Amino acid sequence: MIDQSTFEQQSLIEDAARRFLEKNYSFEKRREIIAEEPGYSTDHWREMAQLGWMLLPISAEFGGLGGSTALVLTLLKEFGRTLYVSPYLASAVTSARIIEKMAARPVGQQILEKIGSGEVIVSPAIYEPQARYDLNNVATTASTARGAILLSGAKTAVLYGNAASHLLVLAQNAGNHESHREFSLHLIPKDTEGVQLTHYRTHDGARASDVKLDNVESRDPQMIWQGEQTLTEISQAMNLANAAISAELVGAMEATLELTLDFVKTRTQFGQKLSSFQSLQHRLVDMYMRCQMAESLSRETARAIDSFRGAEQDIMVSAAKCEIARAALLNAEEAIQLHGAMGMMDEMAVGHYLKRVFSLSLLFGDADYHQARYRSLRLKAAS
Amino acid sequence: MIDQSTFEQQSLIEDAARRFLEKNYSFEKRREIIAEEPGYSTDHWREMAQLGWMLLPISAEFGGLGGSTALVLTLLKEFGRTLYVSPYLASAVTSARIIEKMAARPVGQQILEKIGSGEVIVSPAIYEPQARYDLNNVATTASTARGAILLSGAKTAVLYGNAASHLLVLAQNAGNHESHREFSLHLIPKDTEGVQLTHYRTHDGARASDVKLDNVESRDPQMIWQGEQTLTEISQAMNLANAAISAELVGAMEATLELTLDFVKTRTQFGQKLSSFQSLQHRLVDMYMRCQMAESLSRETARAIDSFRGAEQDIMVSAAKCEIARAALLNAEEAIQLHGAMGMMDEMAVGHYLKRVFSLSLLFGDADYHQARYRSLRLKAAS
Amino acid sequence: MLRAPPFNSELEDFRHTVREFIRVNLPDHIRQQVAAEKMDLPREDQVCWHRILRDNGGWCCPAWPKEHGGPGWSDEQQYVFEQELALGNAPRLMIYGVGMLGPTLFEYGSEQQRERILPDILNADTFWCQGFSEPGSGSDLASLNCRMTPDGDEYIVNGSKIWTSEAHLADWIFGLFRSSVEARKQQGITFLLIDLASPGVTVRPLKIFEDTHEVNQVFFDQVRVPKENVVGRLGEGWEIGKYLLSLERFGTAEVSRTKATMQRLTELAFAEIPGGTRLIDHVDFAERFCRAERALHALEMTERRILLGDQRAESIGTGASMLKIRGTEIQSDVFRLTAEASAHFAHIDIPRSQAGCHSDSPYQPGDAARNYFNYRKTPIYSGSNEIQRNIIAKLELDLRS
Amino acid sequence: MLRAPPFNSELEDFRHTVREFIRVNLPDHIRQQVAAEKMDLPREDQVCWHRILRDNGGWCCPAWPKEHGGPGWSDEQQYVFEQELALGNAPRLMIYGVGMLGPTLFEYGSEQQRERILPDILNADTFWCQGFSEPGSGSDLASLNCRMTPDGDEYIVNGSKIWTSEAHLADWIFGLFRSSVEARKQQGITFLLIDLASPGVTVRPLKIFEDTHEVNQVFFDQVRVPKENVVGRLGEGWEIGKYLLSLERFGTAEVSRTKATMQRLTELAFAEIPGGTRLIDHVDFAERFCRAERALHALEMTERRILLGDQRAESIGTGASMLKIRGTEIQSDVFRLTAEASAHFAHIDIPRSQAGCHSDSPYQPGDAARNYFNYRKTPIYSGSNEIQRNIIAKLELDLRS
Repeated sequence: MIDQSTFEQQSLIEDAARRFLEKNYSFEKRREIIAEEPGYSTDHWREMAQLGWMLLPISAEFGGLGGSTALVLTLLKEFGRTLYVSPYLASAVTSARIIEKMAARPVGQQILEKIGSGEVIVSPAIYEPQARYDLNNVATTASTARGAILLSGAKTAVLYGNAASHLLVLAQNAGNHESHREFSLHLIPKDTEGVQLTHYRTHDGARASDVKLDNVESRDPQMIWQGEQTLTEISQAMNLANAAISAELVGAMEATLELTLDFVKTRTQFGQKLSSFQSLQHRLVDMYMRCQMAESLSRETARAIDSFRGAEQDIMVSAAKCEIARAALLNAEEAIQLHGAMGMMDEMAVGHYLKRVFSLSLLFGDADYHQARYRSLRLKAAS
Repeated sequence: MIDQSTFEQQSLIEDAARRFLEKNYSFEKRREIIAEEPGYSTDHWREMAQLGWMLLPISAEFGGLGGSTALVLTLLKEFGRTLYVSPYLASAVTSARIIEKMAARPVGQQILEKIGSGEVIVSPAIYEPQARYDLNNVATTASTARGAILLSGAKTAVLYGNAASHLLVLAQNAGNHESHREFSLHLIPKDTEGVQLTHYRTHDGARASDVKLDNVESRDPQMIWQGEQTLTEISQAMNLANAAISAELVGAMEATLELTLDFVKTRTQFGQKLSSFQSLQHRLVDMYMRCQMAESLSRETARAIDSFRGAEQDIMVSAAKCEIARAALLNAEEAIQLHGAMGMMDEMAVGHYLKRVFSLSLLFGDADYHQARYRSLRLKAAS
Repeated sequence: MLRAPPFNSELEDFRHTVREFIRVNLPDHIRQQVAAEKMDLPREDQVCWHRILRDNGGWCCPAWPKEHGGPGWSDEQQYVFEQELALGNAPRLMIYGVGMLGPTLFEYGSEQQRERILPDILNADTFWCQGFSEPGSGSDLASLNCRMTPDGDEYIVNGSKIWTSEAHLADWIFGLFRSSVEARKQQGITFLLIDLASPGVTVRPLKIFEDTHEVNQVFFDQVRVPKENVVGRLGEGWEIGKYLLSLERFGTAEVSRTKATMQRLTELAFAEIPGGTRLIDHVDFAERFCRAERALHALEMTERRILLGDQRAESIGTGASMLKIRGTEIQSDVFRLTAEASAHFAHIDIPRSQAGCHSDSPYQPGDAARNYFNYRKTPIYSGSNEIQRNIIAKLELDLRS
Repeated sequence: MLRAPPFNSELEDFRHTVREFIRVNLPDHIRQQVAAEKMDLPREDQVCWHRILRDNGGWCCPAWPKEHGGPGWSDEQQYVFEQELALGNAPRLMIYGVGMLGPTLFEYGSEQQRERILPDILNADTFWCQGFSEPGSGSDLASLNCRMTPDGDEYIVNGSKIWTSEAHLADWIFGLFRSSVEARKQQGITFLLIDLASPGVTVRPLKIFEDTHEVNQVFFDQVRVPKENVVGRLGEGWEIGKYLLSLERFGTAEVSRTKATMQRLTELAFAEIPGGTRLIDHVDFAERFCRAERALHALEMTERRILLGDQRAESIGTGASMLKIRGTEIQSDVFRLTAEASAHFAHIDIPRSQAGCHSDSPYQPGDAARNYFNYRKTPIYSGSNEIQRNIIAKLELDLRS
């Protein structure tokens, strides 16, 4: 089923990531890092770049390592296990893949190199406040004036906008008809005039920003793509992002189960170890089985992304995201409940897993969104 | 909340029904009755008529007892507890209420009297095979020819069609436009030419029939209603029917819980009573709580039917039916699982509760149907 | 919409009076905090609202008889009153002094204790908190270990209490302490009142993973307490504690509070989104919304049956446990739904005023998710839902282990 | 649609060969019974299909080595073969003789036993059934009580076995019997083979609440069994039984059978209904359908990881328990869904041929509900799902009681 070299590569990445995180990212260390700006460790960032991790998702054609999706997900799963937060998902995974999909032009290739070296951080500015998770709902307009393209509109949930050097802005051409809409994608340096960001901390200790664009100039090489395929290509790139999130969720589920097992095996109530109560045992078994099923679906997303395009990829990614997001949330809630009052304490990791899992479950489409997307794709498939 | 006289009346009905069923309807006796045609006891039927139970749902204006809906549901709940099957729901509850809603004409009043005395059994022939639970989907046509109205079409799930003397047939006027459809309701003696019935046993031991109508004459007094309000009035009558079903389901849930509690308290495994296993205890508690919540919703349907018309009645009935149907099915499944292999034995009542609960849950709209109906009504209500 | 049945016209008039009173008299800055589901109101806001109610015929203590300054209401009136508080976004009543210690003193206190303590509760001059749980004995109260040793006219108390809500705001603590180690575990427990200003008392805040300050650990180091501060008899604490927990568990169903939360979610769900789609028009959300609505209605009607029921009502004892379980389960579901409803806005860990381009959106940044996290506590506290299931299994279903 | 990944081309060629063979050689009247989810096939139909497979290189015994007449397939080939049987609506393999006793004899049997017994299984000349459970010891096998007492060259067996599938069709029974009462409960158990034609054996059918005849109680009254019929050592039965149950539990996940059921439901869901609405266009049904599809895919991929996994695969021991639990839970869900899908038709307790006006409908009267009821058994049998959860808790999660 899985060839030996893939398996070995995965083990290597897994070991390397685990060593790195054990050394650098204890629960205490994490608290320190997220308490301060910019909400991630720039030291780690440099070290990760040196380890080549940012090159991993980028294909060899663009100077990357061209790692299989399974390898990328292996890394993300380890991040999930330790609640690791950084601009990695935004820049090295999501933006890099979007640009790769559209990098017919030199500007794309140049920026990919810099993303791969960790030199720049590019954050996708795709979603808009009125749109929920609908990629088709783009109110940001691109209009031509004075020989330049001017972008105006609002974007939300721009991950680590505080740390980004560039934004990847999706816009709709002004004056489009409903029947024929054209979209374009722009690489905008953050300090361009008319770009206004509001940064905030997110509940999981990461950072994000809201963006307002007020007649922001996108001069020729900055528009890295325009055409009918824009939304399709972005949607495929978001499949990788959602697969990555699902892998992080699976990692978080594993870790949540482990720490809950440790807790119930040491905690005593009514003169017995909590672990000896049968009703709690059965709930832990259900948590365990949800982990296993989630792991299976997560592995399938890797295969779908590397083997398919279009509907067959979309449906597998949405299947995994909606099932895993629900399972991860349920497991985190159960974990807190099994901890009892201790589960509400800030010093215990379990509550922070709930927060992280909640954030990840919403990112780039929540369970409801992917459930509806799955259903709609399913209806279109032949019976 | 509940006035004293209502409470006392309910107690009287409950006691009377319980005595009647204990005497006449042991599990063994039930098996004998449903094994033979006509699939219910005609002796019971006469006795029930003498007790006045068939007059209970009919309003005083039409010679009935005009019992409150709460009283009717009290009786049905007792039926549910013992898996009692008979044409009562079809004739005395559903058909009587439909006719009452439309009984501007003498024929309606005459037949109501006979339903109330138990002399005739009228079964509603409303649903059609292609329609699922959609009351609006009526392919049976009424066309005028040779001075009579001719009915043609097919009906399904006609309860106790084998025992019925009359069918209450819903038809759509031939040649209706989509924009303006007219419906009519006909009281057809079963032996009318062109009426063809196929009887069958249902999984819960009751009987039902499929009906084919081939140019069946409905002469003047037989058409008991025609007009725009037909579907609305039938829908209101079906609310009572669904409330009755919900009450039966609650009765079945109570009985299922009781027999499961009895079982786990006597059965030993691994040297311990089953009832001592904590994980089973907690599942039984969940069954108990579902019973309680179902009881509360069921009582609310009685209030809704007596106090409201239209959407406010519809939404409460659909809320109760979908929640109670799901809960009853889940409880019955859990009950079998807690019985272990014994739960699969024909001699144990628990499996028969599953069958009855399943049938009732589908009758006049399953949980999905009522869930969708609730949602659609909810969307129309002001926020 | 599913609507609960009206009461008789007298009670509905009463409801109207209460509703109007809240509308007119509840200060806006307090209403807003409650509408944001804030549980840790500052003491001054709690006192302010308490005294407004007190001055209106003792409404601050709805279950108290007239002789002690309460309004002397019927069960139905109290029920309607608490509903209207919740639906009107008024703060919870002061649970520890008003809801728990008061009734305990009516039942078990001495005349002298009642005279000394009740007026200060009525006037909100004294703030109380409750000391039951201890480190290592969460839901297993019988194993508690915080010791009171007689010494002349006093007891000397040593040990600590944990998960003590509002101890940082309180003047006094009531609680269960171990007065004897020889007796059966449940028998050596005594109900005692301790002045938190006594030398040797330390209150240390416990940080919960939402940043609110709600609970504390209270340490007792050679704290001297006069013997007159024992309520009931020595060793009667277990019985008093059970009585008291039964009072607390009704509050914990939080039915009306959840109705208020659901009402806010309803407004959000039906709000027009300029350029977007109403939340309620997403069928997957709509179905989960409808499901919560139905579950909440079933719960509310069950609560009425139990609290105000006819003569057929189920035993009130385990009814409290059922309301606690289902109430907190549904409450958690509604908070999760509300958090998910906010989509991107849910992530944001800052108040709306500081948010970026969202000023015209009906969604609340921040609070929805914060409340979802914070309300994970209700299925745990006040006797975890697992303990409540054990209680129902044993007392209602007669299942023995 | 979610599709499982293909194997390498060699295996996919093999799959194609199997599929073609089944399509061409499976008799229609057998295919139809299986497609209706009938589990209690008549013996003659089972024998018929078994011999067709036997004559094709011993396919009837896919896990058997070539020396004993099997095809000598790899794990992957066996997996693909069983999948294709299910998807092609072919009967289940003969679980007791082929799937259980065969492997037991390879592992524990004597040379003489193998020579005497295996050929008759291969040729379907002898039908076997399994005697584990007893009245009063359902999932608690260690407490079994059916006694074998030595008497010269024989044992005398007394007692009874219950829930014995296919005993009414079988010639022989293998099972666990108590050979000693002094030893630890698990140690006094022996694996024994008994000819059902022996004097003193009575097979009584047990009627389950669906009218199929599948299980029996088998009574032993002074039944004499030659000592050579002991498999393994005396008192080694517990170990053999555990080995045997581990074989059985893989089959019980029924993943491919459920896929076949789901495939039939899919056809129903997408079928055009003249004058009506396709089932799949009802969003509430569609969502439940999609959910089942996703759960089944997760299960299938988990099964592959466990049965055919890479070196990282989880321990196969508790994997079997997990597959049993989730497999039967999902199977039950799919059968419930299929029954509900049929709406009015679900009620009807007669075959389609006798139904009234439904001849042009894609819905099946009768069977859907009957299967839903009948398949409530899978979460119970072969070690109830509660027992399986205990196993995972203990062995996988190291939770002790």
